[in-house]
Amino acid sequence: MRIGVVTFPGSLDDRSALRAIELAGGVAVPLFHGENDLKEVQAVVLPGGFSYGDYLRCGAISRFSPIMESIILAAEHGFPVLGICNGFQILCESHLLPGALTRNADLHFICADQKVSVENTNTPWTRGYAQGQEIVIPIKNGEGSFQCSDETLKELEDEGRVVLRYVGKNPNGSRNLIAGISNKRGNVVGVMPHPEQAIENLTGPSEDGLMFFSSILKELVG
Amino acid sequence: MAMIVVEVMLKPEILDPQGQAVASALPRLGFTFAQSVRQGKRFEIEVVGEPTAEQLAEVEKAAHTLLSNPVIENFVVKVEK
Amino acid sequence: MAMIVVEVMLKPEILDPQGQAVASALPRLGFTFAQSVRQGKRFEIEVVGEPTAEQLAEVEKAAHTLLSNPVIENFVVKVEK
Amino acid sequence: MALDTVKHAQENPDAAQPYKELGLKDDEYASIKEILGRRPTSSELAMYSVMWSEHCSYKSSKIHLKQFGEKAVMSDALLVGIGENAGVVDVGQGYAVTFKIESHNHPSYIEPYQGAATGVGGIVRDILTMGARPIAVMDPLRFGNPENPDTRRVLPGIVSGIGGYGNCLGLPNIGGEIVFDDTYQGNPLVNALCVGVMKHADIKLATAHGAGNLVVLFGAKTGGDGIGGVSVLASETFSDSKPTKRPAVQVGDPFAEKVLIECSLEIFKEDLVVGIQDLGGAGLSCATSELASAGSGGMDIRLETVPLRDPSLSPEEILMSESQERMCAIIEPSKLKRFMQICKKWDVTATVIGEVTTGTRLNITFNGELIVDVPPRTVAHDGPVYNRPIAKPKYLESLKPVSVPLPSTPDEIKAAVLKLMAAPNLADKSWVTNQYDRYVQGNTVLSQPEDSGVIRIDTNTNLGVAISTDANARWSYLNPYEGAKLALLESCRNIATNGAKPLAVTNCLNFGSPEDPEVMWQFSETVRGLADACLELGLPVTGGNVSFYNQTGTVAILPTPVIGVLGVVDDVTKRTPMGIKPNQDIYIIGNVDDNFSGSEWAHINGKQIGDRSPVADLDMEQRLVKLLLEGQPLFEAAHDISNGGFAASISEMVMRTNVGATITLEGNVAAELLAETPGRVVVAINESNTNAITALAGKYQIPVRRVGSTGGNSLTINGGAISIDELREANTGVLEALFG
Ligand SMILES: Nc1ncnc2c1ncn2[C@@H]1O[C@H](COP(=O)(O)OP(=O)(O)O)[C@@H](O)[C@H]1O
Ligand SMILES: [Mg+2]
Repeated sequence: MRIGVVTFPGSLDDRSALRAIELAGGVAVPLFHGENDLKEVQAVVLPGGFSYGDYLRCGAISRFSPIMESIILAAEHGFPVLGICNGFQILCESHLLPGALTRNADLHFICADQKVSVENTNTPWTRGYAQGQEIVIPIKNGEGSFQCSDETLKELEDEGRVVLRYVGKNPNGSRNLIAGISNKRGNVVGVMPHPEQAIENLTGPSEDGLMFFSSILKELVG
Repeated sequence: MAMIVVEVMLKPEILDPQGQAVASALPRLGFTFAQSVRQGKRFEIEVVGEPTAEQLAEVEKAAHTLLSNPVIENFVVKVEK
Repeated sequence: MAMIVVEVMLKPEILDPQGQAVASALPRLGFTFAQSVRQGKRFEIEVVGEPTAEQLAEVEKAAHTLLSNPVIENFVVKVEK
Repeated sequence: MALDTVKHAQENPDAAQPYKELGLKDDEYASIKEILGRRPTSSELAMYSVMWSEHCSYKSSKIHLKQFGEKAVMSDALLVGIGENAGVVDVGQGYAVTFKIESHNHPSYIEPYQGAATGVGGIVRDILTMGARPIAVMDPLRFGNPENPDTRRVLPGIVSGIGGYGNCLGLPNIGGEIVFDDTYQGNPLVNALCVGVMKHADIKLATAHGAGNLVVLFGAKTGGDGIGGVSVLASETFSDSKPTKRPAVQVGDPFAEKVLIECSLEIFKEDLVVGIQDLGGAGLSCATSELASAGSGGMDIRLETVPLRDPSLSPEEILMSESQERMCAIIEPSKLKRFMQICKKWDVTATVIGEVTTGTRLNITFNGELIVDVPPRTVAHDGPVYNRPIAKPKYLESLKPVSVPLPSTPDEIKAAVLKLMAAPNLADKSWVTNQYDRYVQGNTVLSQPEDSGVIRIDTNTNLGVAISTDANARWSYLNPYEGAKLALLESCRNIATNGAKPLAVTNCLNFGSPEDPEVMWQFSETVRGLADACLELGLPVTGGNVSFYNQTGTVAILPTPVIGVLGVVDDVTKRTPMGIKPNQDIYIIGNVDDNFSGSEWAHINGKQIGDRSPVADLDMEQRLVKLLLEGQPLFEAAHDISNGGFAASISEMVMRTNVGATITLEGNVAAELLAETPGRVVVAINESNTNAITALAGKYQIPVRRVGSTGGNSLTINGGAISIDELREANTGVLEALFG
């Protein structure tokens, strides 16, 4: 099963995402922002980082890259996409996901081992988790505060589209403690925490993140 | 050369932690004038010659698609000399 | 209530990576109007009543000490209605 | 009058030149004239003045630093030594590692965010230049009084600058230091360390060989950054078009640096460069003269081809500009096309600005006119050397012994531990370190608050490296010779505590003015101490940095030699962390004495510093490192004893995993608790290993004592019980309350 990881200029967690896919048993395929060829991958991960330095708004410039044109088109037809951190921001800027990620309430970059609960296991990326399962994966971002209109918030909650929710103290001012959401169809998921940095106990706070990658692989095998 | 300015501010209903941080720092430094503070962005765009109506329309479009995120922000386009 | 606006821009001789990022993104999206782009900050400060001369002097002081870093930035204080 | 060409200089030999404003002394100016056989052009004068500055030429420190080379033992591990951008050591399995510390103290005081950010940017380029992928950074920092309002301006700015730049580059921050002392009030120290890894075959050097090879400048465009001083010249020569204002500080563009890293690594991978040099202090002047000087010698540069951000720059300013995020490469003409393709892929500007020649001179033209014609070595390497006067400081005659309360009852012990752990120097640093990404790249095995940072470099074999940086400036103040040795030993001990074998040393020597004989004495004693200790331990110094003039008026900072030690860990899965688990026995390895000089306990009791530094016991410390490495399989947890003594170490271990401990100290209880006698480590073992640890202690002749065991919800020392909640309450939130 081939899963792509896009490298934008300024992507940082691309190599970790490739490694996570391999550890989960998949074939990891590097994709480059400047090409629109998806190289026959069956799902794609938009990794964390500071694409284009995050200078204008996080994800604002990457959204217009050639590869995103292909991904947006495919995603609208059900192609599985996971956006992690900066990838989540790109998905919001692309309007594949609603809302926006804004400056953390305390204005600082925050790197922490974060407890989150998996609230929606009905996506190809989270099916392997138990509903309500609490996991610990790192957050590391300066603009992770999820904001949206009241209507959008209601829609997300009513339709069960909140995928991850922070447990305990709100780390960044996100509405309803939202740490990750999906689109209506469920194929597009964006999360602020980094599952790809929680795939080995040696280098992460847990191995809880690996299931994102195992889930999609299982889904693709059918 | 003329200058077109695009001002982008967070919508009033969106949390503005940067503005809030300024608002609470001011009284600590003895400044008491502010009722509230919002912080936004200002883009100064240099264009050749007098800005035309088409050019301004283009800037509006760029402000809408790239310079601001309509989900959370409002913008204003102005011409300055 | 009146609004005092403080506009803070990097000095012209200082590198502006943010403005540069916008300037190089615009043509990629087909926008060709910009000769150059600089990005700065805009503070909207609400004050009670008409701003007095003393108040404006205070804002100038706050702009100089807190809202901008005079080593790399310039600022302008304006009154908007 | 326009351009000051070589011809013009020959025709106007007596034109007055502002060499003094540029920081050159009369005799230095005279020797430039002698070298050239004429007066320098203004461009040449600009080049010599920066390259012969203290910062670039090491003119006051050179004769002392020589000892690192002279005393060094031959180390097989050393692949590239002092003199290149950074030293390179062999860590086995075909991997080479390069690391170095640099200071960015003065700029960080003026503009904390940008000063610190560009400090990180600069050291990362040094590491990249060696051909390595940067894999981690560390940031030893020093600040003034935490209560002083200016510290509130400086500290948060510096911290977010380090985070802002390092996080955006995707470099995990794996450690550092934060120390407060009043002497740093007007001179905070921002030292930044970077470490990188490569295969042996990929090592690159800064040399320009092969006539006909091209000189290519790539990365950011050149602006007027960091050329304040040189504007004197520009305004002299360009009488009609006065240059606009020149920025006093540089602004970093971490995104530009990130793409520069990826672009360079791709270029290295295809072996497209003959030599490479980053542009740091003194910009193009430095890069061209060093590349030429280390190569065959001849180079032609066409200065008007340099892409400019600010078109008003004069040639002198282009030569001097310290604009960030630029590199200079020497490449064979046949490889230019491929080189340019890779730059285009990453959207990096690259321009051929000249070539290597068969000659021996560095010739620089501007629109066809010759403005520089110099032997490159005289600019880059043959700068002035001073043997500055030294004098033993007078303050050493009036030192007073420490007089501190000595807790003994349970209540006194409890109060002392809580007071100590709430002191800014010992308080929890996570308000700072949580602003740094420690996970990115996915190879961070240990990071703050552990004793050292440990990074995996091979995911198949689990080979890794460990690094720690240390300095005890108070001991250096009391005795700089011992202080330097002790800093080195602490750093070695820190990495050995986590299971790494010390391999190589870097350093950043932060001092006051070299023109003050007492400061110069501190400096010379420091270098002597470090060189002697390295010789005895068999560790090479692979590079470093000297920062002088850290003083406000006549008051110098505490002499602060920050020492970084790199070690190798054959299997990172076996590293020893500091967190304890229940039902383990706690041991102290090493002996304490009752000297409180330089300790945190003395500092928080009236800012006392005391009268005598400990004396470094190199022989014992070497045995200790061996004991730690051999005993590593026995240790469930380990933590070095340093600042704050045993009280701090055990408190940190308890808080790390929220597991309590019950401790009984005997003998001189206050000293056991609070003294900072070097050469000690706390370890936790399972009871079944009691005999093994005793045997080990016998083998290496180091005292080892069981002092208690783990478990429960409090730290109890000689009956003084502190709940973990109380301890955490005292220890956390301190920095946030001051700076948040
Ligand atoms: N500025 C900093 N950046 C990153 N890590 C830091 C910083 N300051 C302190 N630390 C980390 O906090 C821990 C405790 O620091 P310190 O007390 O100086 O350790 P040690 O006594 O072992 O030298 C170490 O892991 C150190 O690396
Ligand atoms: Mg330590």
